[in-house]
Amino acid sequence: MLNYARHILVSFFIEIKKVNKGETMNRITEHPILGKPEKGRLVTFFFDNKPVEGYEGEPIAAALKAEGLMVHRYTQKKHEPRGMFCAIGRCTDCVMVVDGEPNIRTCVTPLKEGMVVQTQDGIRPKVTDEGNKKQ
Amino acid sequence: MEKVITSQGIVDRSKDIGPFVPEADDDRLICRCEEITKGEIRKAVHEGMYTVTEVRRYLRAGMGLCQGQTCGRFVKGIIASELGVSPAELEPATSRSPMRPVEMAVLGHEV
Amino acid sequence: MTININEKTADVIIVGAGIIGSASAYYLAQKGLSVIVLEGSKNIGDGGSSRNGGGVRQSGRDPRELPLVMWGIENLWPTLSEELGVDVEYTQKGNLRLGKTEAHLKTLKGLADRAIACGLDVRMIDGDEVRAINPYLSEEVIGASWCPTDGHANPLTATLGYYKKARELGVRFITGEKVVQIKKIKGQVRQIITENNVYESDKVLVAAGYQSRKILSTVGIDVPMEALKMSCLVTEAEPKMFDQMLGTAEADFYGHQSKHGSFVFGGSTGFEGMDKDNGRPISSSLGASCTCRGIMKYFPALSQAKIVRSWSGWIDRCADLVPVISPVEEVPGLYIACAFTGHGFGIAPAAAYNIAEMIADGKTTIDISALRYDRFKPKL
Amino acid sequence: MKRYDLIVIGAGPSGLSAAIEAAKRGLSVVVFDENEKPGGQLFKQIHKFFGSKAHKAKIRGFNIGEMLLKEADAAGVKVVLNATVTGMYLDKEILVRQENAMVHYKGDSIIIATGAAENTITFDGWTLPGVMGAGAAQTMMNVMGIQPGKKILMLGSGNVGLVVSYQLMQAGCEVVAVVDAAPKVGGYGVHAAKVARCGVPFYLSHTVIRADGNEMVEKVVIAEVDAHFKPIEGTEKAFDVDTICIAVGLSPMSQLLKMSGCEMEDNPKKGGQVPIIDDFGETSIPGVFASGDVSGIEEASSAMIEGKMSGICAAEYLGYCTEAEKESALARLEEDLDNLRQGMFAPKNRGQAIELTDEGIELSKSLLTKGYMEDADMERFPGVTHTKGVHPVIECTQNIPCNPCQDACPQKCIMVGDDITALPIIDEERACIDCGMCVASCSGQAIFLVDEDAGEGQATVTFPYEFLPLPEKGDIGIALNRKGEALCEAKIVKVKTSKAFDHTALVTMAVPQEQAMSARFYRKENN
Repeated sequence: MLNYARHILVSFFIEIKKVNKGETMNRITEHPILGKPEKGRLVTFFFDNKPVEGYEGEPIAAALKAEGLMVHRYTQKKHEPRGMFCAIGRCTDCVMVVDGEPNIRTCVTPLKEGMVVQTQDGIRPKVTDEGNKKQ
Repeated sequence: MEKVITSQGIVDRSKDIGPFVPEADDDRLICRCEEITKGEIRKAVHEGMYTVTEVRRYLRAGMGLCQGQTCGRFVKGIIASELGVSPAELEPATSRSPMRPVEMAVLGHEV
Repeated sequence: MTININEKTADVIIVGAGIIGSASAYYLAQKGLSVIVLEGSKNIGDGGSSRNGGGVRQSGRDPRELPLVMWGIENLWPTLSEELGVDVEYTQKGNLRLGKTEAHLKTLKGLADRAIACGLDVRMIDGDEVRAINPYLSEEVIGASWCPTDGHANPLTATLGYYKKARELGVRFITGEKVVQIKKIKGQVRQIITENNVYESDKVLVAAGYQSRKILSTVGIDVPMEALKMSCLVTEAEPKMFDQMLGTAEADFYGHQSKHGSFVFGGSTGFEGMDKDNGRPISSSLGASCTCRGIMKYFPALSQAKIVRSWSGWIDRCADLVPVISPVEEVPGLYIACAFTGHGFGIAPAAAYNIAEMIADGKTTIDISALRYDRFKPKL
Repeated sequence: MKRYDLIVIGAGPSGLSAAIEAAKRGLSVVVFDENEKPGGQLFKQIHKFFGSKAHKAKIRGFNIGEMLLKEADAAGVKVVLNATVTGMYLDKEILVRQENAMVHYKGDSIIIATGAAENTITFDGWTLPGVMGAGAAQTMMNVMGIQPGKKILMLGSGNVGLVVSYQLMQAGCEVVAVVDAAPKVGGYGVHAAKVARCGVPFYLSHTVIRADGNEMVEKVVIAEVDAHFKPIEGTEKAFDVDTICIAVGLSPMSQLLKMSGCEMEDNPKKGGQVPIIDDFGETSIPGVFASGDVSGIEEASSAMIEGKMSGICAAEYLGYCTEAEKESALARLEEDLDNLRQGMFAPKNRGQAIELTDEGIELSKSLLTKGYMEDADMERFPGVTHTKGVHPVIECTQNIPCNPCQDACPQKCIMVGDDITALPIIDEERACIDCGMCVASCSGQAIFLVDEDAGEGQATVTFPYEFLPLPEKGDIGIALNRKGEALCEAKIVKVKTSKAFDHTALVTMAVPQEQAMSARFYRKENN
């Protein structure tokens, strides 16, 4: 229903310098048992209009968490922040607006290049700045 | 006092379960999806909602996006405690398809 | 009010705690009668009362039941939330009964003409006017019947609201108490025998949905009806789109957007009546998908809405698709309210109000004699 | 309609084991799993498993997953991932979401092995971002490769809470405390001990009162509870944390079984709503089986055996093997399962207060209430001896079903015997050759090689080490006791790694002689 959000944002930010340069705030670069993680291609996506990097195919939530982004949504009634809780797609607390569609379970939805991920407010994208207001 | 639920599973909804007494943690959220509190659930029991299904229908607890997968146990426990029965004596909510939310376009696309 | 919970007698005993039984109990209690409601299942409102699309509509109904539902929409529904102290989410924003073919429009016009003759404000409108009322409807819709005084409500809270209020007035609801027999004593209805107990009353109302038939047969009364499994589905909460109740000429889907934001839609596969079950109303593997396809033809914009739940339930389909609401003079003390045929929710408050009058006063506000139990005649 | 002899729902340990057994007997088998990766919980479990050879003991969970997948592949099992079974209907029909379509399948038999979901508890602030299931944390670090947080409080001292606490530290996170409302550690003492020796304090008879924070967890407040689990006023303690992990048990994910009309029961001993099944997993619907956690919460090891049983029964149900073949296969499996269900943590002993081992030795109270053993407790256990030269010291003091140490020792110094829950005994007559295989093979990391007199007033202690970076020979650091407290200076004299050790490094440190039986871990810097 809100699918045009993606196109607006992709064209708007495609030239803008990336803010994070793939820094690995919470990524485990080497693990004593698992070794070095195998990851897909590093791609850029948009979180609340800011370009962020993550690995293609990893859950959206993982890419956000890697950047220290914890709040996925605010609830409808009490406007309380929520984040990842079960991490297996069951509890639906980590839902966000992805490419214009609300209620997408980010812990089980693979990241794709250019995805537009927005903090969800109730059942709509949270209005954060210009990009959202354009809707 | 005679139990609210008899051994045959008969429940007289007029049996005295005592008054609703507010508790300190009544404001605590139980159903994360629909944002239903413990107090709301306890109050519903005193208004006659004696089963998980009735509380669900009355308050929407467990009827949100996750369909009660997280709060189901709590809701059952709270009702049981208000009724003075063991949670095992209450039936959990019915399981419904689809097990995970499915877009209409996908559900309608059978191959 | 103090209630003697060991008491097994009452002025009236009602079999079935659906919306008809619960609401009848409420109106009877208002008249000062003592009432016991016996419910076979563990939950209040477990049959069609909790398994319907929530329509509160007049359009599309048979003239025999139309006066009753019109009276209810005029007199009961608007203040029901206030009266019960529970939000029944009543919304009176009209009903669109949609058509996609000329044949559909002909069917709709036939229904509309009948209703107009009964004094209902309903008219045929064209596709453009349909989309002026509901801009989300697809171009496939070429016309509709439009009844602005129809609407919808929440069947779950309405049923439980009546239950709650009746309980407050002292009505005793007993769940898990399955009635197996009604027994006459000296020619008069007296004993209501359950699997575990015997209750006594001179007046018994059987309002047990499709299960009424079996219970009525214990006193030699038959209502020609059958259990028919129907299915519904519910979406996640969506931003507010429209307020109307919707139906179609083809009956391929019906439903509305609830106050919560979720859409509640019912539909059919064409196999209704042939579906198997396992003793419970288990959904068919085909139902939800078919309903989704039906909905998307009318509402392409809903294609990404996520379905979170589907369910099935049995309706009590009557031979002539109209309910039986009637005293049974040949079995003194017996009253029947069943066979609502899947459209019992909207009519329930009015039906129950008149049922209470029928039992308590022997006369009703609305003439319901066309709904008598002995109306069924063979076609030749 | 697409039809298989057997449809398995869930590609975890139980489902895969079932599929393998059935496919080996000639059934056409498909396995559906909603996850992107198969293996269920196995792929989150990076610790070595307990049990005996038959239970794939001393192999890490995710490696068992790989093994099962290879076996399944070789047996001709079709594993379909990203496939969510959305409903189960009459006639053993299921509807599966695959990509953007719904596919109908029928099975002549169906095995439901959907596993379990985490329980949680509520407290003020429990919905804040940063509060999560311990399993969620495990998924993040071991599957997604992301730290769940930097400073973490673990609520729950069962095996999940203990294992995940250890894994959090392996992932580079700090665990500030393990908290449990129960008065005793719920999980294996060896799991607790390896967490405690890293310096993590245990707060038994404590619970979380609230989580504070604006947008996410910033602080957690715990308090002691009385015998009725009510918090005692004035006992509150606060910790600055960004994450609270909840490990308070699991519930069977049995919704599909209920939906399909299987008879269900609410059985608190099995973790909640479970189907009523016979000894081999068959439900009230003939040809429909349930195995693994969905039929009652246990361990991955028992789930694998249950899966095998169901797979064999499905094969016999469809005429792919004779009843006699089934009976003999089941008899062997029943023995394996029975072995696992022994010892003080057996399902039948849940909730019982056990004070003595099967051998009649008094359990360490300190282990049960603080997570580590006092020095004085050690001497009464048969794994602790003071032989001259290098010798194993086995700090395994509870009857748990596990025996890899017995097979690991080429010198046969270590004996468990036929009863795999018996405490290991050291045979002092046999000379230890300091090979370290016992240390690496102990899933509980409870075996140390100690030379109480290595000369010049020094003793050496070899301990298992599964963290990065590894200490290097010549490093000077601090020796820690079982509680994780600094004891004395320690010099690293040897660091051994080997493929046979499977990522467990054997680190040998030299400490003053008098600390030989106290020094059990090492820290590079002095905090």
